[in-house]
Amino acid sequence: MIDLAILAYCIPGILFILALVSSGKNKFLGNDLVLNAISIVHAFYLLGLTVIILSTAELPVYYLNGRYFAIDRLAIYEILIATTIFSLSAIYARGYVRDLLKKGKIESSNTRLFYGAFNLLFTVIVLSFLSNNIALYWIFLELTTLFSALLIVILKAKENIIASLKYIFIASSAMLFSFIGIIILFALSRDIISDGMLNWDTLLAVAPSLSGTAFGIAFILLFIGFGAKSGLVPFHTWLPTAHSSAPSVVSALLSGVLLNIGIYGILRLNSIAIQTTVADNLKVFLIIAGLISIVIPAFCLATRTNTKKFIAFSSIEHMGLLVLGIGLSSPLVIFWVLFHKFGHSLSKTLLFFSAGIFHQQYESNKYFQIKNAFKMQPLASWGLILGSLSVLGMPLFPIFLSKLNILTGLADYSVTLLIVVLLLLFLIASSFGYYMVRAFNQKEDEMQLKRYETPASMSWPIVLIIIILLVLGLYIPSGLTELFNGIIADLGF
Amino acid sequence: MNWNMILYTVLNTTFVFLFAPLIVSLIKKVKAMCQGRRGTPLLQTYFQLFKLFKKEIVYSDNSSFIMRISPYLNIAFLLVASIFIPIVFIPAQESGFGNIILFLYLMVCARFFMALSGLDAGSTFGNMGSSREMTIASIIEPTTLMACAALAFILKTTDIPEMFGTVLSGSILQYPTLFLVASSLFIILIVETARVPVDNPETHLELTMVHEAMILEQSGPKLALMELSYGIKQLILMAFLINILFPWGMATDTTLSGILISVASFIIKALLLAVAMGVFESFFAKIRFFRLPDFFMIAFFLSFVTIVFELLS
Amino acid sequence: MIDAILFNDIIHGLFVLIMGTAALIITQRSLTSLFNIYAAQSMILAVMAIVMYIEYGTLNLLFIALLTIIVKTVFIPLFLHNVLKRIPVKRDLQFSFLSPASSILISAVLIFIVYFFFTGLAGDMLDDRPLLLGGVIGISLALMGMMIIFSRKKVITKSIGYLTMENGVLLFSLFMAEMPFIIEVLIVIDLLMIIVLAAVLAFGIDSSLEEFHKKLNRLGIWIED
Amino acid sequence: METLFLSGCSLLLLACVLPFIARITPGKTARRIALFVLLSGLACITTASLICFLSGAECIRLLYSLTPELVFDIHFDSLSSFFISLIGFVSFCTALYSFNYIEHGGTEKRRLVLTALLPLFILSMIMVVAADNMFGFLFFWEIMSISSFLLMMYDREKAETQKAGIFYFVMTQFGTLFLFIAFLLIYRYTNTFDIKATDALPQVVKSFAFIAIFIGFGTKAGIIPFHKWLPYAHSVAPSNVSALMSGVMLKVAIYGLCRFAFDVLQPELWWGFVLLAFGTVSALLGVIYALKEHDLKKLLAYHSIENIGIIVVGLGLYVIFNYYGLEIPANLSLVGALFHTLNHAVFKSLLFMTAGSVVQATGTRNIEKMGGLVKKMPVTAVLFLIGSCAISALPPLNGFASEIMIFQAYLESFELNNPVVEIVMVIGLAAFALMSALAAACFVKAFGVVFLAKPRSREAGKAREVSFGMLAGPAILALTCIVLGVFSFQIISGIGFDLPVPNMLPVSILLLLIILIFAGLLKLFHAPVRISETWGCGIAKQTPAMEYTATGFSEPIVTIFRLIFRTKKSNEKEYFDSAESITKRTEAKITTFKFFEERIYMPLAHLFMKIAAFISQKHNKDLETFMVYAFVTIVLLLVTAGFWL
Repeated sequence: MIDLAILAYCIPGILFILALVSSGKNKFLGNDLVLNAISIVHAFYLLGLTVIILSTAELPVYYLNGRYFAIDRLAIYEILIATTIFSLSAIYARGYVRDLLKKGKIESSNTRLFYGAFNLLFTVIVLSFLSNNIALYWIFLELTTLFSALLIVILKAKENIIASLKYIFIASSAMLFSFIGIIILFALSRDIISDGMLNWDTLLAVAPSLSGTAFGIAFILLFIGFGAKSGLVPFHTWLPTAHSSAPSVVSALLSGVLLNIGIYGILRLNSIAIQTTVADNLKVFLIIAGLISIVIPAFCLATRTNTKKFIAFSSIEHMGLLVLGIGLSSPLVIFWVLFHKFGHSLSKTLLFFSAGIFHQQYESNKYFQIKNAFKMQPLASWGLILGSLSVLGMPLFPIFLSKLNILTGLADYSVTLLIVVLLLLFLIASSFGYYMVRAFNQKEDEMQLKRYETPASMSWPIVLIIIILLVLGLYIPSGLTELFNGIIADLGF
Repeated sequence: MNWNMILYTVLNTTFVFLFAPLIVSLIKKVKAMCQGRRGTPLLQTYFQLFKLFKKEIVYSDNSSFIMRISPYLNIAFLLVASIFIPIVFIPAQESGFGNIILFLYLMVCARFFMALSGLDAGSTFGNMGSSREMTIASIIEPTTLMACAALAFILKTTDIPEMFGTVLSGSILQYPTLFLVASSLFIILIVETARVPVDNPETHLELTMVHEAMILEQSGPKLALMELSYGIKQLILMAFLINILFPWGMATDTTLSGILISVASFIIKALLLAVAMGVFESFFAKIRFFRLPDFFMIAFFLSFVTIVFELLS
Repeated sequence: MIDAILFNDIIHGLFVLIMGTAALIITQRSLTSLFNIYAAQSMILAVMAIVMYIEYGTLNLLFIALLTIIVKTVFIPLFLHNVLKRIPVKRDLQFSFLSPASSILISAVLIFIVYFFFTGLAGDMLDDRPLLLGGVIGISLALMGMMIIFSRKKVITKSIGYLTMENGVLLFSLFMAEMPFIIEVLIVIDLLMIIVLAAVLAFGIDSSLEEFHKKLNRLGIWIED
Repeated sequence: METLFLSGCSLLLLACVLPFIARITPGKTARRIALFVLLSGLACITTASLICFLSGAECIRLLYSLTPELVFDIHFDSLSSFFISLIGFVSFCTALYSFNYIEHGGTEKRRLVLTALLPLFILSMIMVVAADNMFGFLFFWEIMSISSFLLMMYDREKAETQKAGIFYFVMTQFGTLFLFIAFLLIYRYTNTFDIKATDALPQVVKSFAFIAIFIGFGTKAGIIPFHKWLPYAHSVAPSNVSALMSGVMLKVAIYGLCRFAFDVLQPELWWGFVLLAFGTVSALLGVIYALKEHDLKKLLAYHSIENIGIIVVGLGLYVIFNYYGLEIPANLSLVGALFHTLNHAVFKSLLFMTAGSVVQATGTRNIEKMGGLVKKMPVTAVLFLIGSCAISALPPLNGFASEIMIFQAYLESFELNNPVVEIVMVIGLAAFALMSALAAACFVKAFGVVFLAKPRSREAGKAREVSFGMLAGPAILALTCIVLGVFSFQIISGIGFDLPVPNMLPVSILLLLIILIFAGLLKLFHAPVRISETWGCGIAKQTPAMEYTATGFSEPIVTIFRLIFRTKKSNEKEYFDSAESITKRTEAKITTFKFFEERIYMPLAHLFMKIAAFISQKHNKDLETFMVYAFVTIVLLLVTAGFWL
């Protein structure tokens, strides 16, 4: 079965698109609920598939001589995160998109576009993880920009177009520099393997014999693109706008899944980098890059007034922390970086889902519009609060564990840096407190607001995420530990 | 508690209880004579107390149980405090009575409840008295503690009977710095007993008064208890000063003659001190309330200098 | 197989032409001519690929040249012209941050910087390759494309900037290491999709909102309900 | 023992979730059940820890591993079992008090949340103390911070609460920041999270770690200058929560300080002076600020700062004496500090709870609007009085019992033989005495103005005595105040310390005896009693307006300490005409200058906000600008890469 896994992953998405395109004016396939049901099935099918592969298959598995596709432990783990978030988003989208349609924020003619892009994005993301070839990975990464830009632009507002354009231009231009990096890498590999190879696993294997300087340059060029995709400063500028103007379900995907792909690339690259002669330089480079990405949000969050932008800036910070952790590249830290990814994705999804409900209720993302929050939307309020606590790395949530351990790694590396990072984290936490205290405590005459009845499909994912987070914060399954250790062994940290 | 201790407690308390009113009248008498008056008879305070015990008690309708219990508490705290200052003889060690801090705080207790009773009736006089009493108490406290610390530094103990014993067994010339502390203690004595230049115990309606204002609402036997406790406080503080500087004549064992000698010598010394206090008072005018801290600073400085001397020698 | 010196001369000539087209793109205000210049630039690249095919005989180069001609000199310019017909914008007059003159000046500086940067790389791996200049021009072209993106206001012009960047990358890959053909094809497809999307979004920016979603449909990217 | 402790913990956890899963209407029943479960859980835990403490054996050890490196290690030694007993006991009384207290104010839902968070808060405090490694410590520490924050935000619509909330949250994070620094520093050198004595740290690092620990725990404990959150947070929180925060949570910080500064790192002499200096300043400024305060709960909060100062002074003295090898004074100060920790927990929670009853009965926290409550709420008044006496260090109550140990330690400094240190000690002693006397003055004011004389407002006139439940909890604590005081000598020697402290039992017996004698005498005389008006120099009728206000009462002291109470005068005028000749409205204000807030906290916050605004503004740009950012970065990266690699 595992031999067909790659097909099993991409066929449903392709079939779905074909059906959409060919169905023409078919009313049945134009119904948002039907489209949503298909999306849910799709997402859960992939989730199930991932879980089965994870629990049964002997990894890694290579396809087509390993030249283009492969499934290894890191990839399957990333896919697990992605499919989980997608499954939750698909459920959430049911109520959310319906309400957007009702309010006329999305034209009914664009429902197909939305779900089409949704499922295509899903497939492309999975494929990007499955790519064993850096160039292929690059292409899928580019495609994710494309489809997510489409999802952003689905709302009828000029700011969405602007946000989308910012996203496309910044990310794609940066990605072109990545491609230059890929070309250099390819040229480099030709010195070792006559044909030239861009496979992750081959490169990892031949890493010690790669020319250091040239690899360093390739690394930095690749980092530009991957960094832009994962919202690292100073390529992060697209991120707050895109996250805040996109429909919340899309914001959740952007933050929870898309940012991870860039980080995934950086992690893979770093696993090669640590074996080269420029390892120390690149380590410093990554740590500085991560640090900068923590500095900027730390100083930006306090003055934000838009909830979703606020959350978006927090994503930048977490990406910074992850890159910092990757830069430290000790096995322990990498272990917790991997764990952090899951925690972060879930927390961000939780936050954006809750923010989405708030947006439906108050027709605004501004904090000062939030009135009688606990009375109007108790679940979303707790979602936002618990989500905030979670991203701040408070205990009972998994990020506490990962944050603490990444920081221990940092303490081993440099005490000064540790203090700086802790100070920044303090500023971030303070900003969160400042924002949430102001947001949740405003009262107004109750008559003026009509309560938005949250559909079950929007509230259940929130409850589910909270439960998963709490469980992960208190219990780490041994399977996960083994998986992580396997990944670390695979990557040679 | 052994018999020795019980004997000591009973004798000491009774002595203090009986002797205190006499000192009150004596100082009044000395002051009157300094002012060229004849003054009241020496037993006047006893007559007054006796009279008060026979009168009815009038409570304000605003007042509460604080008013009713504070006289008892006052006298109880001060009588217990008096046990800490041996007069009749120096009791055996490990009595549980004698810690200088506990002694000071027992007096704080009495003051605390007196101030509360001043507030109880809601009378402006009482309120003002309490407010000022607590202010003065607060700013004299560091001075008092400093004096105690000085004593502890000089005599290497924090137990009052032990202090007396040390001075008694040695010679005052061994501890020259004691005179410095003693002057500081004298100022404290003036402040604690609400005398000129800090307070004027004679008047009742002058706006500067402190102590008398607080007990303004007390009447009858309750007032008598308050007055009596005032006398006791004055006596034990005087005894403290006297026995630190001139403990000679005090008995260290429980023979009848020893006790008689120590009581007699104490009475003489106390009379002399009372006269000195009366004369001292007559030389001074009352200081403005907010100038008091400066006055206290003198005492503070003296104690501090004592400690510095003690440390450097 | 042609003479090495001749080959070098041809390549150098083509480089000059590419830089010239790049300069034109930076300064040109008429959108139509922008598209044409872009087509010309892509054509030069294709020629360069053919020349290199003749020199090295790698079949891949030929395919690349073909692909470039079909997509970049024919399809994309046509598509852009088509788009231009439907939006009210004809000329892009605004410049932000940089005037055309300063852009050109900065480009010159950039070439130096990139050259400098490249010598580090050259020491390592380009010793057997004579065409260091190709890489330098490639990256410079990419940076110049980026300059176009931020110095021009209209989305359509920005797309040209992006396309120029991509040409730079193609140039770079020609001289460093040709990618497997399948990758090249995928990249071109990706490029196409991005351009289409950008163009569509340009509609949105330049037209009213209600029209925008209708235009999305009219363009035939997805089926009308 | 483990079973007892574990079952206690599970009962607490059950109490956390009960209000939500038990959908009983009315919610009152659910809350009652939850609180009852909480009570029984606390009883279990307190018993277990008390047995541990008294037996002196290390009797509880539980492990739960998340990963091989991250382990929750629950371990009781004598220090932790002492603190757990303290937490358990005080929480027990608070929970008892909560039965009736939480039924007032707030909405039904909010009460349920309060009931659910209360056990979580208590449990987290217990676990912080029980945790035997830094990971567990931080884990529960953060839960403690967050749950107390959520509890504090009970009345969250009020602007005051929001301000307090922001202050509290930020300061909590500030403290945690330093704890992280300290712990990770220790981790860096020992490579383990275990809390155990370590020599591995270089001297400089050790000092640095100490400073971080001191700031971290000092912030939580409210040591000046890190105290500003405390009066805000304690005053707006529900009174049972303030009782827990002030009575218990601050003690957890003290525990941390003892554990990490003394147990893990080996103290140096200068640490003692740091502790002594900050402790003295906190104690003194705390009480001076309290004198000026007219918000009953803020007043108590400032007294918490004072008492924490006392405890820290004790710890500082311990370090100094220990350094010089003087065993008796060192033990005196350490035991004194720990004993005061217990005593403060007892009387401060007592005071907060009774204050809560008063606030509930009168509907205001402003003491200028109270008065005369002794007749409306006699039991509460007596309980508050006992608390006041205890906190003013009046013998024979418990506050005195511990303060005298510190006094005694101070006085024993004549054994030091180091003039410089001794002079420092003497100055500290003077400050300590001043603080102690001012505390008494402050509580005369507090009790007098709140409970005595005539009611100063209509609400105070209509106040009623609170129900039995709200008296029982404080009553137990009041009794404890007395017992801990009277039997202090016996308790201290009972746990194995032979220290020169006075035996308070005979003193108390004599006191009682004398009171009885005099009361008996007066009974015997049958003095006639008459009730009359207060004498007022012949005025027709006395009104509350004639009474001294709290401001009036503390005015002399404020005048004497005018250097500390600086005032700020502002004068705003509005005019009808442009020539500014006809005044429309004038507003003149004299406010106390809040030194720490206006000179330290707010300027820092403003600076941060300024930078934030600047950087944020850089993000509100168009695509072109963003591309320039990217462009410049890429060029810079290329240059760097060329040079660097």
